[in-house]
Amino acid sequence: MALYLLILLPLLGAVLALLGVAPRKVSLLASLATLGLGLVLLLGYNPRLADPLSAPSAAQFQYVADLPVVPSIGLGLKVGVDGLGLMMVVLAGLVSLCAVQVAPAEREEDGAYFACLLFITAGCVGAFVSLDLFFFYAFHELALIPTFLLIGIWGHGERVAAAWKITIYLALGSFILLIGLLWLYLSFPAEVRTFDLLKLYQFAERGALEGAPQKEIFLVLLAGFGVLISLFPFHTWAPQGYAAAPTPAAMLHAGVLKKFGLFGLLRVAYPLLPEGAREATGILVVLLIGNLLWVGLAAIAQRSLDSLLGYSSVMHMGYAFLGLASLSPIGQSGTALLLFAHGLSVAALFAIMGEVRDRTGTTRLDELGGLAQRMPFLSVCFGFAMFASIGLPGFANFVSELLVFFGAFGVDGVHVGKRMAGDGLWIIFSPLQVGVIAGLWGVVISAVYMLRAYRRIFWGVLPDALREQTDPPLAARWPYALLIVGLMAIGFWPRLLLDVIKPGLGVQPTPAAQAGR
Amino acid sequence: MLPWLVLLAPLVAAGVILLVTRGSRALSAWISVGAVAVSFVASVALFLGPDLRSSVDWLRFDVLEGISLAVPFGVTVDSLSKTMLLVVTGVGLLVHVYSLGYMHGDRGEARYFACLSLFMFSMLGIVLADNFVMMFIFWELVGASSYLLIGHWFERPSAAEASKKAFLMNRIGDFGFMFGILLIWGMFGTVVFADLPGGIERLIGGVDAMRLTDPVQAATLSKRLTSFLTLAVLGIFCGAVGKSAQMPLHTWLPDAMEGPTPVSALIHAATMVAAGVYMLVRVSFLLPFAPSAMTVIAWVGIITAFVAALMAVQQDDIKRVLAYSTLSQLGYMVSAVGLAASGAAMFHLFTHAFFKALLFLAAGSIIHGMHHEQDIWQMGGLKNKQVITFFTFLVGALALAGLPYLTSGFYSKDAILYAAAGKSIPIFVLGLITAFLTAFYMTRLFLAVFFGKPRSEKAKTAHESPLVMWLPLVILAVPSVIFGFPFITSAFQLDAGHHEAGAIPVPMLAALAFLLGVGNGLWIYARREHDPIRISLLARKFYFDEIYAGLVRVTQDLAARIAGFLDRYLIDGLLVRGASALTFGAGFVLRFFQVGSAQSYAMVFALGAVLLLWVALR
Amino acid sequence: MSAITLNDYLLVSGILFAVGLFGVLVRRNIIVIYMCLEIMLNAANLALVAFSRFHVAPDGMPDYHGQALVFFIITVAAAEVAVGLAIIVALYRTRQTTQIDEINKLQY
Amino acid sequence: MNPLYLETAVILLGLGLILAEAFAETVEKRTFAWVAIAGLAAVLVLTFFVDPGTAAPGDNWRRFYATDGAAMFFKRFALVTTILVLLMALDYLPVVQRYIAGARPGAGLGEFLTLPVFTCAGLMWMASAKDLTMIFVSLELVTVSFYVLVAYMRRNSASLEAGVKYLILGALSTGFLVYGLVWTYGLSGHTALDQIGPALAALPPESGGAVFFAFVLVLVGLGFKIAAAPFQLWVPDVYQGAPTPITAFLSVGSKAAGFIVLMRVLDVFLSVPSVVPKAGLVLVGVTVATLVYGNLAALPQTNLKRLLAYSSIAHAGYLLVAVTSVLPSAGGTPPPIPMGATVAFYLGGYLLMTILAFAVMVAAGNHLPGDEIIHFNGLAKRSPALAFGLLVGMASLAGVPFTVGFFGKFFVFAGAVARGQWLLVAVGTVAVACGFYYYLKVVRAMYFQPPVPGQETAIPLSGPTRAVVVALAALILFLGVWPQPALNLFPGAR
Repeated sequence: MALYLLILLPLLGAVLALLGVAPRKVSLLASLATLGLGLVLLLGYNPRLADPLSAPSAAQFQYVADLPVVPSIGLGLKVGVDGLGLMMVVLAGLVSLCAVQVAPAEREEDGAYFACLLFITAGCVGAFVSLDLFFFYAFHELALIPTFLLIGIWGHGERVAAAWKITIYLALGSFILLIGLLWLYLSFPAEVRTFDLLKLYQFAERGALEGAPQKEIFLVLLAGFGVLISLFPFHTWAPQGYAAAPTPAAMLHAGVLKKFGLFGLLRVAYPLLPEGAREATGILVVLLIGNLLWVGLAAIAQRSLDSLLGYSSVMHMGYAFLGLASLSPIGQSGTALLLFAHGLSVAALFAIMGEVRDRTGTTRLDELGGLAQRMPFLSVCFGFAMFASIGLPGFANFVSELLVFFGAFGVDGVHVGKRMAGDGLWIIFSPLQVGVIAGLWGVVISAVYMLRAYRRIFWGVLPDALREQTDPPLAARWPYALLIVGLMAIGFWPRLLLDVIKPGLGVQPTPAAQAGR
Repeated sequence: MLPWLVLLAPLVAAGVILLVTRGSRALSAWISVGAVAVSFVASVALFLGPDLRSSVDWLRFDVLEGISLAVPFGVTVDSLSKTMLLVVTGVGLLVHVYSLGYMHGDRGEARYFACLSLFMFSMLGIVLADNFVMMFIFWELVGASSYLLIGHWFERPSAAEASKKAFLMNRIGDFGFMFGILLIWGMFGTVVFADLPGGIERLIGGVDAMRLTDPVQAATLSKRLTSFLTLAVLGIFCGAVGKSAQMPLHTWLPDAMEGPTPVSALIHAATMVAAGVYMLVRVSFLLPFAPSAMTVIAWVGIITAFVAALMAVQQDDIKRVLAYSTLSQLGYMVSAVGLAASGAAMFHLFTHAFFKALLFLAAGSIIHGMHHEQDIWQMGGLKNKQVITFFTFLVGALALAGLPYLTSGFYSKDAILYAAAGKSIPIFVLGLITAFLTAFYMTRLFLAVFFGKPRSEKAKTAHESPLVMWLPLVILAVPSVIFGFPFITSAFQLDAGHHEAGAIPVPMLAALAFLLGVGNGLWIYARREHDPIRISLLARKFYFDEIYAGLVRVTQDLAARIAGFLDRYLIDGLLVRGASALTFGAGFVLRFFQVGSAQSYAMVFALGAVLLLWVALR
Repeated sequence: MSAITLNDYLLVSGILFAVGLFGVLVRRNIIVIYMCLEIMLNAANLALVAFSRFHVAPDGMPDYHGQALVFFIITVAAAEVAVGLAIIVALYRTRQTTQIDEINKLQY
Repeated sequence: MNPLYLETAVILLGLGLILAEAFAETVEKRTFAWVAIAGLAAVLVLTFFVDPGTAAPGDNWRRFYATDGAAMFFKRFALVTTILVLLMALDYLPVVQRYIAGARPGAGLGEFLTLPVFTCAGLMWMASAKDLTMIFVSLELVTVSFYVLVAYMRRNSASLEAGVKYLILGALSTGFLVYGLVWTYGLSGHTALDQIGPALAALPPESGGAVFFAFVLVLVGLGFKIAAAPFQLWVPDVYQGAPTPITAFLSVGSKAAGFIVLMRVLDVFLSVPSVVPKAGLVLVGVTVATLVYGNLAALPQTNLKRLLAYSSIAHAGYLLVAVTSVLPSAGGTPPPIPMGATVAFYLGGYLLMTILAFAVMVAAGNHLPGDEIIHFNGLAKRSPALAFGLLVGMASLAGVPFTVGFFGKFFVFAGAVARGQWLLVAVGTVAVACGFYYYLKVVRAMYFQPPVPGQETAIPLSGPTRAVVVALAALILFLGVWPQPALNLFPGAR
């Protein structure tokens, strides 16, 4: 039942905000309550009950509750979370809280604005806790119209064009996804057909999907989810949309909503269609290298911070896909952690970008400069977020990328003597390993564009036009700090999350600490 | 718990400064100094104590099928790290103290000390790391703190660019490093240093066992093992190339002199850049299995040493001369590792840390006295105005140039030359020429700075630095002299042993090189007001910067532009917008059915019916 | 001369239907078009009667279901004509025309 | 109670009203509407108490009158639609008044409010029709009353033009339909659908062509009713010209009736094995054409009424997708929700959202210069309630989750995927994406754009209108979360 409450909290906040009851305060409270409840549930979650080797069951998914909706086809609002889901809920609460806070002051009384934000949050939370294919999908789509409104009404620059593009593109992607999910559902024999994920896991483990066109279903799901995650070459909605979106919307969308696709791949596509996933690895690797290198290079070519961050967030999805494609628990754990890490870091970056845009009126790199002299706080925060984004150790992103690299590199084993790639003396790397190498170079690329942006915006000579800029007031600084603290906490001690999410990914829980090995 | 104290004290200091005391410059500075003092004392205690290891599970994945991953967060204290700890905390402490004076009154003093503490934490992490991943973590953190410190005066475009360049060059090196780590892990399933020798033995044992049953396969496997290891070692070496500024990734180090001088002394001379060498020494047990990689390492090192020395000859900025000399000395060390003389490399690292820190701090003192003038041809006659600095700089310069038998630099360089002489004559010859050049450019520098007439207003009004600044110089002068002596080397368990050099009289030749260098320097530069020789190829550093700028332009920037263009006009324009325009256009065309005339509707109606009937009755 | 078969009726009915359809498609006057539509309905009536006549029940009588339908069709056609002509008259009052090609204000 | 009484009651209600209207000149015309609404509501209540009963040997009426669940569902559907249309018509009266210029205020309005009752009776009969004669007569009752209603505003040339177009094309389609019915009768010798099926199946194979000929003619006639391509060209023009409540009625009632007849007829023809493959081909072709035309041609549309007309075609396309899922296919499985239930559910949702959209149009229309989309600019500021209502309606039409429209599409495409109709799925995907564009265009106008200068005043709302808008929006959202109550209304849906 707690999970229903979790979904209802932001919805309730949204309704209250819509009715005009102190919109920002209500929204802050609702987000805080979501975050708080999420954390409480996370603390109460016991990963040791889960058996990583058997199909996920109610032991792994806790707080399970069910509410039949269309019983005849096995459709119901079934909820339940494992560590991964809880992590995502906490992420949604955290980013939502910060997003509401950084909303500009002139929106203070705009109930619809905050309601839209909370609808996105509610949709995300709902998707993350759903154990029903239908509602899993439906909750994600709840965010579609609010996003359209947020960008179209309160956006920047070419807001209307961007609103169209992001909405139509995502609607198309979602529909492809829906087709994929339906296909998956219908591939189960009629007598075990259900939307209940827990049951599907068990049926799939018993071989219910043998003979199903796994690869085709997987590819349809990949295309659908891929559009939502901005998989190359379906990514062009992202930079434009994020550049035009109001800051909080960009934070929520890039930070949380976009993660839905990856979450879905982890939750649905990979566990249910392992054979399909294996056969599709080659295609996926090609596309993700596009994310890493092509989009990375395109990010270098950007001349304004908003689109640069947009491209950057697209590029980092390449790592997430690499981890997924590895099919290894290590790599997929990396991806799972990256959901959290990237969510926080990109939210922080967009928040700061928005603050800079609101204060200076521009995001063009050549019009900015030397802001660190006038905005020390923002520049430090941006520095932290930038370091996180380019995968510096000490931040959660690094751990995620590290796991992704290890997972993807080791899966095909260069184990001499065990399995050796290629003939002769030359070393031949598997596609995944080539992906890892691209990813490693992507780390360099991301440093190139982020450092350049930092150099152009915060360092160097302060233009006369920007002499009067100031930092945000003390009371408005906590969102930035909160996001960065979150990143560093996980960066320093990744087991805070990893220990909880691992069982869901087929890994044994970490044994009790061993000192003095 | 002591190693953890060593490691974490500076981190705590950095955190406290950032979060609490950043408003108070003095307090921040003292917190930072206090932290490094704690680390130093604890290091001394560790040095006197036994070897130990301690670790906790940081990441651990026990996978049933496939390779498991375990990354402990651990520290290892052995003779190697003990020595390095003392160097790092010792020099670090002195530099911190020195900074109290040098950075006094700087607007960003608190930030400076926070970053310096962060650097100490990172550097100590590298020293103590017991596995590859942890080393990589601190490796990167060192790069980041170096980035922040080089960019301390971020409002200067040159500093901002230099810090960016340093970080990116390091990142390129780290690309190879991580790749090497992945390969090592892929081969042995572990990243812990202590477990690797066992892993190698297992593999080789396996191959050997196979020789009896399937010799052909065993031979292939053996060769394959070598090529994998070679690739891995080269990858790891890439990291060292970046961090230790070896060719061809050396160009960041001279630019890094944009940072405050104490930073140059600590990071870009004594410790961080030596981390590459330290790391190579740490993993030197891998090297014998990858002989061709060793050759590469030796040659890269010695070429760097030689080319950097050449470039140093024509530099006018006092810090840049020292920076190139650092490059050159690092080249020696790297080369030594490649020559299987990692003991000698470590020895030279050890001595170099002190005399190079001394030189930089002295240079800082000069710059401080010269009101931040760094051009040596604007100086002159400083020997009377900055007496302490003069003498201590002299000690440092002699140690660097390798005054035979009296300075530490001579002994350690000698050890490397011995190793070279025993392994490869071309490397040995290059090493000797480098030694000659070193003596030559240091003489040039020394004469231009301290002798002759003051050549500018600033030089005329130069003054000695305060106590906190000259005291570290004096303290550092002592080890610069004595740390090559046998009683010290044995105390630190350094390998000063003279490798088998055949019939070559190494010390004689080295002394000769020193004398020739100094003599030539005196001959050319005594009582000169300007530089009598101008070799623009050397002054412009072999045009490396220009070539790289061009290279980046034609590769990365061009590729970026193409990708950006195609992304915008091909993927987004043609495919996405094109599809949407096509759909929209189709809708627009379809509207022409809707001409408004009922009769045409009826026509379509009838034709539709006929079409369906045709399908039906076909 | 052989007897008239069902096919002959159907042929005539088909021709009538085609004539009606053709008229609807080419004539310009709405009244004429309306008459053509009635021809189509009557084509159906003819066919119905023919079918009805040739579906002989066991007692030798035709199948009256079809013939009943004919009456319904005639009735409905009458109703349609009543309403239709009223509309056409109203149209003529506002537009002063009964030419179909002039009635195209609503388009696209 | 015998279900036959339901239609009788409605017809009697209509007759009574029209007579009363003719003689009681002093009574306010709105009263008739309220009486009609009350009467229809009463009948709606009665539908829950009728006893369909079981076939007894003497029940000749059962030969042409179905009393199954689908029939009852569509009867209620017709009643609800008519009630809502009448409510809407009340708001629309001023406009009608303007264009009929009666001798005194209120003159000539009575029929506008009472004719829909006859239409409703026709729709209800259609729901039960399972005899060719019955199908024809009830269908014509609906059509002929629509002729009058569409052309009702006799001083408005658009209304008249729409009326003429509807008249000609309607009659044309009737011609095809009748001809098809005649052939069906001729081939089988029966007029009752129950008997036609076995009779057709017993025909020798060489007469397959003739059966198919009949099938296509019937399909053409019904295609007109449901607005399937290529028989849909009348839709935009007629919808635009007709009085708005009648447009809504056409769009919902006429289409629903068309679909129930189509389903009953298809049931018969698909029981003939030789017809199935080609019938599939024809159906899929018509479906694709309908989806493509409805969605693509809607993209450049600037008039909201026409937009809803194209949308009506588009939804006919989705409904046809559901209908095709009745076709057996190789390797496919039956749809999870049976075809009839899917269509019924979809139509139910379509009823709610379309009526909602038209209701908002009518309510706002009195204060807007016209029904172009730009006239709705800034509606969010002038009347948040109406704007939100239209937002919900548009979201549901577009198929956003947690609206009933999404569940409809979900069931529809579940059927298509189950049957492996990949062409339809692919075209449907494009169609849905297009739909998002043109429906959200309305949202964009309401929310993104400022009001037209001079049109900034708030829009007053009458109580009934507000109630209708709120109730419809709430229902759309409620059924979007929990569709089971609606599915329960259709017994075949399990």
